[in-house]
Amino acid sequence: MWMITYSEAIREAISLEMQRNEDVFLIGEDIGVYGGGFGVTEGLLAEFGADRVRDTPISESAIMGAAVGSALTGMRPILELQFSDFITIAMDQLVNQAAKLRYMHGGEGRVPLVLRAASGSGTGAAAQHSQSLEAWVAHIPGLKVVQPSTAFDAKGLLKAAIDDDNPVIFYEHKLLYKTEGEVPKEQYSIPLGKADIKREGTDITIVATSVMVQRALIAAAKLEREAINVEVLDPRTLVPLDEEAIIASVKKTGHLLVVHEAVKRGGFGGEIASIVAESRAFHSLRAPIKRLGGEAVPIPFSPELEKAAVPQVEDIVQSVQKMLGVKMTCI
Amino acid sequence: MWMITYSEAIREAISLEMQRNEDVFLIGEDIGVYGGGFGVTEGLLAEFGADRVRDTPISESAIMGAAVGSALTGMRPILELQFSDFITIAMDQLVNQAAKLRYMHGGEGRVPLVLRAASGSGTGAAAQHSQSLEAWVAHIPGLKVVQPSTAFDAKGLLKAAIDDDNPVIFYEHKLLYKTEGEVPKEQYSIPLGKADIKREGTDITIVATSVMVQRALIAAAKLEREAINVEVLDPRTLVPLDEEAIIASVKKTGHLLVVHEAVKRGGFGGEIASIVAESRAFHSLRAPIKRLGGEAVPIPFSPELEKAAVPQVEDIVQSVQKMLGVKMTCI
Amino acid sequence: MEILPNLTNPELLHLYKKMWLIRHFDEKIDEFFRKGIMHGTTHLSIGQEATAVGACAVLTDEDKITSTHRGHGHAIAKGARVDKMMAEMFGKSTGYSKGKGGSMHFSDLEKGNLGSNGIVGGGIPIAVGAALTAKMKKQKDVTISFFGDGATNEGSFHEAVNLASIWKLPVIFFCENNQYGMSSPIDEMINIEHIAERAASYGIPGVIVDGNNLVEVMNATYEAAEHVRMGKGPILIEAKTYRWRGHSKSDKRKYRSREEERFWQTRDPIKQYEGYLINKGILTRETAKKIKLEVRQIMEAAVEFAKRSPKPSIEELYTDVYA
Amino acid sequence: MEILPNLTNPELLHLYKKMWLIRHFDEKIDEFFRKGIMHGTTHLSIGQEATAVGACAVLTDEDKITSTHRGHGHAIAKGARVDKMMAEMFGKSTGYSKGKGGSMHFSDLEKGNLGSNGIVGGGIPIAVGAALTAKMKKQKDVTISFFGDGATNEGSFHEAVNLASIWKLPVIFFCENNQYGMSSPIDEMINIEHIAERAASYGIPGVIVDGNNLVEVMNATYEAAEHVRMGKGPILIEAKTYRWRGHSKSDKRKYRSREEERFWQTRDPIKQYEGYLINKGILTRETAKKIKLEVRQIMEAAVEFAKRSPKPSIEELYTDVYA
Ligand SMILES: Cc1ncc(C[n+]2csc(CCOP(=O)(O)OP(=O)(O)O)c2C)c(N)n1
Ligand SMILES: Cc1ncc(C[n+]2csc(CCOP(=O)(O)OP(=O)(O)O)c2C)c(N)n1
Ligand SMILES: [Mg+2]
Ligand SMILES: [Mg+2]
Repeated sequence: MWMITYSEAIREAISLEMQRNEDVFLIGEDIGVYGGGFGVTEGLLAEFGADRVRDTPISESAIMGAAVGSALTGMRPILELQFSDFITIAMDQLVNQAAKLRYMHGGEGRVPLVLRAASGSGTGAAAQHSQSLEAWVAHIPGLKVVQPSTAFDAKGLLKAAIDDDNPVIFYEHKLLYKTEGEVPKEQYSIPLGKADIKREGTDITIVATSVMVQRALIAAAKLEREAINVEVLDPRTLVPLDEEAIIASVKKTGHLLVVHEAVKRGGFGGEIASIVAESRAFHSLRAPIKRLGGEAVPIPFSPELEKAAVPQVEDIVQSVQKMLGVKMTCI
Repeated sequence: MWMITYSEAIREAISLEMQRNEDVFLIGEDIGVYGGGFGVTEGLLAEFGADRVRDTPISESAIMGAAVGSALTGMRPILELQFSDFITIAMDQLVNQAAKLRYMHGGEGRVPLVLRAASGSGTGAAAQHSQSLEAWVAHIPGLKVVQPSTAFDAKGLLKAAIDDDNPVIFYEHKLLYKTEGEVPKEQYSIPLGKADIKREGTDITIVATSVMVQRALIAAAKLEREAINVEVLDPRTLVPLDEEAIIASVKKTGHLLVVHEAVKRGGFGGEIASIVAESRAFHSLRAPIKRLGGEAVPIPFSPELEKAAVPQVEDIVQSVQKMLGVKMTCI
Repeated sequence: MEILPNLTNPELLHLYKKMWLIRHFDEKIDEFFRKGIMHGTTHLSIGQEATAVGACAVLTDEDKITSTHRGHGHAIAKGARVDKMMAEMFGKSTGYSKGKGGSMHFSDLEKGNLGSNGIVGGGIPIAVGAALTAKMKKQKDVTISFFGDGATNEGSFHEAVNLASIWKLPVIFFCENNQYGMSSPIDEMINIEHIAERAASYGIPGVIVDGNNLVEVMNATYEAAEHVRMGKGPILIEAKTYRWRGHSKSDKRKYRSREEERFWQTRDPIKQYEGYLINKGILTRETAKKIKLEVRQIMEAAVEFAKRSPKPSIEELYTDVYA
Repeated sequence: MEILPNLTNPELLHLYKKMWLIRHFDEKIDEFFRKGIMHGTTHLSIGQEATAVGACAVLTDEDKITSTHRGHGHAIAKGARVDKMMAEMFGKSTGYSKGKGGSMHFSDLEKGNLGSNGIVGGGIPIAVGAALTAKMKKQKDVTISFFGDGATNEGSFHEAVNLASIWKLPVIFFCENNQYGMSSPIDEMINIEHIAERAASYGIPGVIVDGNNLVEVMNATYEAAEHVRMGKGPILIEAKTYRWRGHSKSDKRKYRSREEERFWQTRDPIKQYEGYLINKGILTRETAKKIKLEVRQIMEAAVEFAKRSPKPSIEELYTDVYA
């Protein structure tokens, strides 16, 4: 174990995997000498050479397609999108090709690729560089979707994503890159589809993803002072989703708050809330479910507006207070 | 009033609007002499000429962008995507440009364009030509999303979409093109954001979209024989969404079934279900909410599998029966 | 014209047979759609047999192709079994995709067919990826990416060819210029005379061939394959040809004249190759007849196989989504 | 070299002033980022002033441009007010986008600037759309689409240029080839010598100019504008230039040598134009000094304005999403 950043944890998972497996290689814009948009791949060119760390032209559609084609023929590409917003240019290859090839071909072929993408707001990058679009890909059968919230999870989940024989979208959050955590030095795998209770509690379940896990934990610490006992559940992967863990937690606490940064309208929080509203946990709910998500606006530049556009610690605290103030009445 | 098809209703709305407003024009692949992928624009080239009915190369990204640029500078383009699946190639222009320009520019500029797209399964077109991806665009602030289920709605909503000063995605369903309905001969507008109760009922609310409205109505007629009184609510537009109408209906009936063709996981049904679960109608719910949506698989070719992949009338009937069999117990 | 690849006479006859297999396969499909007994839609390559067969003639099973919505011919040329194809067209569990793919979606990895594609231009970057594998794994295989004239206006074409060029990948970009997209004449959709001219944007050779002349196609592809295998980077081949039928099942062909269609039918690629073989003394009218008969029998058997095959079970809906 | 557009001496001096405005604006921005008092990121066009100013010199306010992530220079060249720009950079309500856009997002429709763009290649199809409006409304305006060398590998470039070409739209595709994408040298990202060669794919003229020579840029753009206004279709101009600073605020510039940077600094576009004006007797050293002083004062005032301006109110979060 050592203390390293989220960014370093990702680099470690890649590096160890590339040492182990010749088929794994990197492809993307400015991932070589520049070290990637956020410095994650720094040093990997020196370690593995230009054949396995492939700087590409600015051609998201072709590099996504090249990843698909190489994966289909025996390689295991890891593609970096500097900003997850650029997935808009790669959507055909990702959604119509990578996600569907195996099914359309009746089970022939597999597409083991990882698409790493930096997502989220908070850096003043504005509307075209700050989106959280994980709901799009989570909607597409054939894709898997990962959103690590800690350095430890990032390393273990990335290992699992690389090992997976399917296209996996691995969302990294810009604000998490520099956060530190205890991480084993050796390679390890965290299975996709297993939620993690980041904090146990009895009064309310907060299902939070990515950077919102950290905010929920801070909120939980504050709420503890008011003797409110919050459980923070991090699904870690949206597809596959650990529905059982979510339902069990809500059955225990009787309250559900879902928090994500993505725009609330049409966000994946709707899926999580609905799964609970459809489940046996429905009868355990002691108040309406609540979702906190991004406002229905593009991410603005001004730091004040940018903050106001997505949930902050204070929003979580207030939502919990409100929810627990409301008592369920039987009709 | 006359009986015309959904497809004719769309053509009429376009034709009348093009007669009235010189700024309205059509752009898309094979919309001229071919009459469009599904024959909707047949005859419009003859009526308006090649300057206003613009056949394009197979370049979805450029034609989407050309629509954005022309809209920004004073035109009102209507763009046809032969299959809504091809939106994958136009996502940057739609999502990063059209949807956000006005906001990013602090309110300067407007992008009045309509993107017409044929969506849905049922014609054996398989995985890359049968998707229902409306949840993607409904997630994006700055876009509006329309899903007409009848000829009457199609004409009136398209008029409103053309008049709207924002980018509007207008989803047409392939299986509806040939369905007939009573439609006024003159031009009329149905405001975006007003749901329509397609059938009044007291026992359960079915919120259904697009072709599922028709299936829900058939299911409702069957259920009537069992003295189950179904309300079928068609939101008609996902953005803006008539939340009030949905909540009011569920408050009245105490049961909510949401039905759409799109894959259930991450579909817009999650939004609708969550809005209810978060609302004051929560307390009126007498059973868990239920969503019916597409299975988490790409749309297969085989007609039997294709049918099994998305909700059918019988699925709706059975879901309603099950839901009403369950009585709510107070905890 | 001399034949460049070192093919035996039986091999040359086999190409002739493949052309007929393609022709008859698509004629059968046409018949079934007309009769209304086939689901979905389809794109026939009748009249374009020389491009698929000629190009694939120089490939081994290790070499790869990516195909298009108009892909039956490519599949047959690359060695697919027509019975499994026919079964797929009928949505049967014995089909290449167990009935899940249909006309536009099947692959045959054993034979090197990475799959047809319903997205115009969608296969091009995938072919580049396959060629990247060959380069990284130091394999000798080449990949041919087939696509239409219309596809060259997609961004994916541009990005993919450029990428292959700078990385000198062993891929042949094979444009079947059949003069039209769906209804759009290519000469109104580009402002240059030949698609092959676009090679200039990527610093690669652009070659124009008569796409209805199998020998010409084969020779050009042979030379291209030699070139790309040597690590000299990709090549763009433009083969001029014509589809005899409509774009898909429901096309009234208003965008072109019947005269034009008749003209192209006088340039039948099968007849031309037949004439060539007869001239060279490789084929007799007798053998030609026998081959055609054999093809008809194969096709009847394929149809029988397809019709008798079971439908996929409903459980199949859920399999193959993930590996 | 003779100047083709019919500009008066004061107009020529105004161009000189604009170059300094761009230089100083971006130097200020650089300073603020270094000091850590500016949010977000930015892309400076120091060293590239001649392309923006030279190209826009031949446009009127009716003519349009689309710009890029590296767009401050284009905006100033097209007539933007630096105080409103500076306010935008500080995220203030008096900025071009009320503080909602920042460095990469503002437009100035009155002056014909349709906006900068954070998506590489994103503005190119939009420019084509603007040119389509001009054609359909029979207006005389032209649109210049600015983009970098890296952007020419995006599919949007290919699709947009082709579309403009077949429709003969009044648009000038203006590539500022500053030799690098973010870190990628263009000569490793394409397999041809000049980006202008790509014009061949679309049947349009491709022109190469010294992007550090304002007069050359202006003349080429002038001729291009004449050409496209006459309905002869688009033109691709490639201007060779260099960005002096890093790609964005946090670039260590490991991908290029300090010698290379120094070489390009000897080719300072402002100095070159200054020399030209002095040679022609249009500018004296004295006036030059005065102009530079004036520019400094304008910039100080702009910074003052920006700093004193109020932040947007939180309610502004919700406005402008829909028209
Ligand atoms: C991205 C995309 N856009 C549009 C279509 C609809 N479409 C299918 S085939 C076709 C024409 C293709 O023309 P070409 O590439 O020349 O191939 P051909 O059909 O002539 O063989 C079109 C427009 C599609 N399938 N995919
Ligand atoms: C679609 C897209 N891909 C990648 C990026 C990240 N990015 C921003 S600028 C840039 C380099 C652009 O190079 P070029 O077009 O030459 O313009 P320059 O920066 O040199 O002015 C990259 C890769 C982006 N903003 N958009
Ligand atoms: Mg064609
Ligand atoms: Mg550059």
